[in-house]
Amino acid sequence: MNYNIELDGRKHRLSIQPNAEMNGYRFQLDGQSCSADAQLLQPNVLSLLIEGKSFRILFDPRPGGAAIVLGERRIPYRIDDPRSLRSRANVDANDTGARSIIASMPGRIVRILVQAGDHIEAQQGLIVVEAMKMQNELKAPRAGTVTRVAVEVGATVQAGKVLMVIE
Amino acid sequence: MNYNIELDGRKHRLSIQPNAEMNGYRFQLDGQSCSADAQLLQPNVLSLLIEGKSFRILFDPRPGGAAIVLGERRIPYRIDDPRSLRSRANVDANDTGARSIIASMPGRIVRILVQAGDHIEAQQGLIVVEAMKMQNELKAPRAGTVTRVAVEVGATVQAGKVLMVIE
Amino acid sequence: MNKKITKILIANRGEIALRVIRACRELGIASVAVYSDADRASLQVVHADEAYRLGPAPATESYLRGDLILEIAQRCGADAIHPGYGFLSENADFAAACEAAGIRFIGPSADAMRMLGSKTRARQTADAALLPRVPGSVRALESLADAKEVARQVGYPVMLKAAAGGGGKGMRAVRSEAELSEAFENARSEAERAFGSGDVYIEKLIENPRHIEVQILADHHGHCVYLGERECSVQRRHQKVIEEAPSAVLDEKLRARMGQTAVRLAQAANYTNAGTVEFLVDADRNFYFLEMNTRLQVEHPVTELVTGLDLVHLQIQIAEGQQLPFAQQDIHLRGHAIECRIYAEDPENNFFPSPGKITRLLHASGPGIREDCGIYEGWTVPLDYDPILSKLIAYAPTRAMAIERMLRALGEYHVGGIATNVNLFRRILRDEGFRTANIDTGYLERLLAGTPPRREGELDSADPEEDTAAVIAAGLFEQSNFSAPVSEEANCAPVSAWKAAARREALLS
Amino acid sequence: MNKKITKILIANRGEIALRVIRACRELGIASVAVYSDADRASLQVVHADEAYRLGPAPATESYLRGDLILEIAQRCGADAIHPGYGFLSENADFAAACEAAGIRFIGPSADAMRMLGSKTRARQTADAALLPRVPGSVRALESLADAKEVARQVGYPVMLKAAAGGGGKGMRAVRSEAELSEAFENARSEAERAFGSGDVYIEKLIENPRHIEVQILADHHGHCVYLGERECSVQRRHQKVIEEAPSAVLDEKLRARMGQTAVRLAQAANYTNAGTVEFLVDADRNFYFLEMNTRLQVEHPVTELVTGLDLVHLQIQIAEGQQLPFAQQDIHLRGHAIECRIYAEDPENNFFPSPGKITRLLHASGPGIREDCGIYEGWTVPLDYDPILSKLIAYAPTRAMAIERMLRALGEYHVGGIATNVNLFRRILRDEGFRTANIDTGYLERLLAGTPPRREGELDSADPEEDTAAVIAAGLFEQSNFSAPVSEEANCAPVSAWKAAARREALLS
Repeated sequence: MNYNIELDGRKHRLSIQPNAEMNGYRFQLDGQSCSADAQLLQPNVLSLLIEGKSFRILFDPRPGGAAIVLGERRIPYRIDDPRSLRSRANVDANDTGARSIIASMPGRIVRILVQAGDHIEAQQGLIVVEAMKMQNELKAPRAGTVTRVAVEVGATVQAGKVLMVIE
Repeated sequence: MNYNIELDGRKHRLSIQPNAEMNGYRFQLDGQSCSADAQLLQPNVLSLLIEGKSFRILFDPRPGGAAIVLGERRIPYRIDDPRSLRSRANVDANDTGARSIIASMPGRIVRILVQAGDHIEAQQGLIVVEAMKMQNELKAPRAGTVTRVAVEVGATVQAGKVLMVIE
Repeated sequence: MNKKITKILIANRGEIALRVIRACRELGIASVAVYSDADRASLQVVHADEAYRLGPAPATESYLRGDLILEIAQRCGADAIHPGYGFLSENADFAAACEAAGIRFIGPSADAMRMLGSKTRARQTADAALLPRVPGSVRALESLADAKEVARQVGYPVMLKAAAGGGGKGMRAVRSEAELSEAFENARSEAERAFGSGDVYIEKLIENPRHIEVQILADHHGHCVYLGERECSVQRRHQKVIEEAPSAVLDEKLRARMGQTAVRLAQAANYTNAGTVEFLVDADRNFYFLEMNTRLQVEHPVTELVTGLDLVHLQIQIAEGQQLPFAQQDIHLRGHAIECRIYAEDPENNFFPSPGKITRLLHASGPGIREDCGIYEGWTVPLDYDPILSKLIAYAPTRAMAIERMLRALGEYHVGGIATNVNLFRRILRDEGFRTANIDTGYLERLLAGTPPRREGELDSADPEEDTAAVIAAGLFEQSNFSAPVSEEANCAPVSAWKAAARREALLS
Repeated sequence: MNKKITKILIANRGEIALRVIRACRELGIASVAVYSDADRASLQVVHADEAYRLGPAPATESYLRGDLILEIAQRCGADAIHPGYGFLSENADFAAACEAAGIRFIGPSADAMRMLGSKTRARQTADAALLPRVPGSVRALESLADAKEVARQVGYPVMLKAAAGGGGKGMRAVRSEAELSEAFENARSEAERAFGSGDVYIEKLIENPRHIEVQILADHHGHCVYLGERECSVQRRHQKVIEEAPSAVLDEKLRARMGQTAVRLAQAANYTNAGTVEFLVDADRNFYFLEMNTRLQVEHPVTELVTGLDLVHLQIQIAEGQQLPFAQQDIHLRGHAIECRIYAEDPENNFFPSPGKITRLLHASGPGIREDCGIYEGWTVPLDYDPILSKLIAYAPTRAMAIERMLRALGEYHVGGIATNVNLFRRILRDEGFRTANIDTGYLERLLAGTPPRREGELDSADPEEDTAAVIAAGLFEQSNFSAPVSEEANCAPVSAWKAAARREALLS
């Protein structure tokens, strides 16, 4: 099985072949075969031994998109593989993340700081959502123009709801 | 859905009906309706509220047969229900348990204390199996006659293996 | 008054409810949990002997419904109520209602609470007891004019604070009269929203103070002791993030002086049960009375670890009318303890709350690690309450080793499915400022302002194997037989897919 | 000699390997795990910085292969080896081989080990140091005639013991000469099987002794201290089941006398690093030297909790050549700690070992609870090694409260899929004999002989709701949407069924 994996801003080509020894797999990374001993401990929890180094790696699904957790790093990634569902999900997340302001968790709209037509700067405050007794200001991911405000003050929104669109 | 449940030596008839309130179920136990609020926390981990009393109940599958764990008690049970697989398993376990001496875990046969044809008393030592650096003597569940010895000293056996038959 | 308690209703939720339930079990006392619709599957319900529904998720319809809670307590025959922290824990009227109903409120009397609960009342009490305090108005300000007058007397910079407040809500720093009017209005409306009272008062602003608080215990026989201090200077938006005991800047002499001062305040108010007197300590180690918390604190475990005592056990024994089982000279601090509050919030995304389903939970344990945890794998963190998930507490012979031990524990800890602030703690515990105990209440804001939050996944080690491992893991998790089901919340895969994944999980689990 | 250690290979497995790995991380030392084929998925592999395969599952082909382990240590650049307990931990030849290879063995020198490792050599050393000991032969018995001779001198009842022994293997109580010959042969063959040496010796049998051991620490600068005692009288087949610190029968005076005696023995052998001197204490509180364990003990955590120290940290610092950071008078015991060894064995079925897949693991935590755990949910317990799964340790201000706290923790703890001895601990902790500390090395056997093990699931409470709950739960688990997948081991359901169940699990998880 071959994968194109974009991770940490770099593109890699990974091939995974079944193998009697080596705990079941042989790996080719960017053309070079590398010996790694893989062992799944629980669903989403993987132990990898590479050249004797031990890594505990977790698969971490989140509303914002899945990622792997390695030590202290949470690493989102993309996989181009027709059969992959996760990668497509990540693509969606990224794209929408780039265009729309999304509620990343449920909450109540307490203030709306811009209106349709406004030109906005990157990092400008757009809308204030309250959850868990905290008010949180969503900022513009980049400069642009507000084309649509999809909610009203006082409304309760679910995670993933589009609050505003910027172009 | 109706079940005949034999538990702790007593037979009960339980009917479970879907229900909008009460977290989804209405129960009839031995003809009397009883209010219980059921909530699954994880697979195999159940929270029950009955008349305000709170119970954490676990489903515990084991090679010897499944049981539920309630507080300090591990309670094997039988369910007569055509669709039930678990109950059948328990039945098997019980029956064989009564007739054959089974290896309840993997190990090595270090001594055989009786031979085919011997008459044996209940609790008489039959065979010694070693595992985890411990030697364990299997005793006769009841008096009877050894009709067959299915293993030899030195043999390594898997869990569930019939070691000896008594009648 | 001296009567054994047989059944305690815990009027709270989450980790603190479980904390109290555990104490009840250890003391042979029956425990009763209450829960909102969001908490039916919570650990407090599962671990209590009894559990009763309060109402819908919002706190105003559940955990703040003192009337309902009292009614339940009477119906189930509870002879005491433990309020935990937050919710009704500092509500004098509720305490009074319990007393009136003949149910013991495990905490101070309603009168003591009234004398010390509201900040303005507390300051009057403190003045009467001659406590050193930050200069300012003891009473609520009537108007902007009034505020200006007081600010002039005190001298800028000043601090506006909510009288009924806590957690930094309704607080504003004002450096000149020009800023006063806007700050005054904001503080009032924020206080109104948060506490239902817009009363605010003015205090002199102490630059870069440390927040150091003293734990006291008082029984009904006139004995009152202090159990040393906790340093809680690492704060964000006036919310404590890391607490430790002892404080690195207190010596025996100062500890005794602050302790005796705290005891004096408690005795001036005929205070009973557990309480905490908060002080600001300036660069010259002068200390000023800040306020008193008339309840158990979130951070009480660090005191338990260095004193070897159990504060909840003692709260209950005091409420039973027992005498304190020790005198001041019997209390000795040993070693060092640090607590990290694990929150469902995302430091890399403006500390956004992150309620949701916990898909995987790997605990930290082993030597010197205590976890007071309110969550489990499969639990859905509600959006209706504080984002606290768990408290990790590390104990070691020295502060330096407690820091290393906590870092070790954070490395073992993993919460899957939602964002947490675990990496924030790593950053603090590795910061030279924190490691040298060079901290004050502005420390964390400065740290966060210093370097921008690290981009997700950014390389922090030049370890090539680590990148190789990451890529291979990504591929393996993609592989059918390594895939795992994606949680419902993370609906980034069509049904057919996670059914298939689940079937594969079954093959593995 | 005084050189920092940078990388430690842990020549062990399970909870103790993880214990040492955690200490390494806290000290900034790289950790290297080794593993057999049965342990590839073990926690020691996952938590170490590096991990290398030793060989097949049997210990003789993996964890006892000192040659392989040394080779790996040299290849990966480890400058020290921690042996844990068991396996190679008391193997003087291995310690010598490490020293020869220039790799520090974290423990005593090979010479000290030889002087104290074998029971007969230890007794000679003890005699030279004038330790009180049980009368008996200091040397291995040559023949049955020899044994009879010694037994006559000592006087019946006597105890036969394996010279190389431990854990009760090769031990036999002999009450009259008539029993001697058979016991002698059995003890010899058992010792031969267990330790590769049939040497046995004779000791006077002390009736109903308590097993009380003293923890000592000695550095390379001539400092040696004792860290108080551990009482390990609750034993089954000479295997410790529950350990606690301090002992309920020692006062300060006796503690000091036993401690100083232990230190005297250590110094007589130029002993360094951590060690334990075991004593028998009779009804009149006379104590007799039993043997010395030249390694870290399974039960070391109870000492850590009452002293506030970390023994593994100190072992490593001693091995680095550092001086002990404290003197005898700096060591104070506080509170009480109890340890339960959670084993994969079934007390209700003749203590049968129960290796297999752990289908569900619910941990105990919270105030005063430490868990040193070697397992996780999904781990398959191998049949090749000791059945220890985890150690639960409870700390509290008093022994009585430590007992209640441990019972509370056991109530939270659940290991699904395999049998454990958790209910045995409940039985002991509730027994009046244990609660009054009226225990000796025969206590547990008597308790177990007393009432037959409770039938599985037998009613112990007259709580009608409990039976109702059980029946309803049985029905609900049967219900499709409450069912859960049955583990592969428990192959009591056709494939189609657990696939379906798994799909339902996905809906729930």
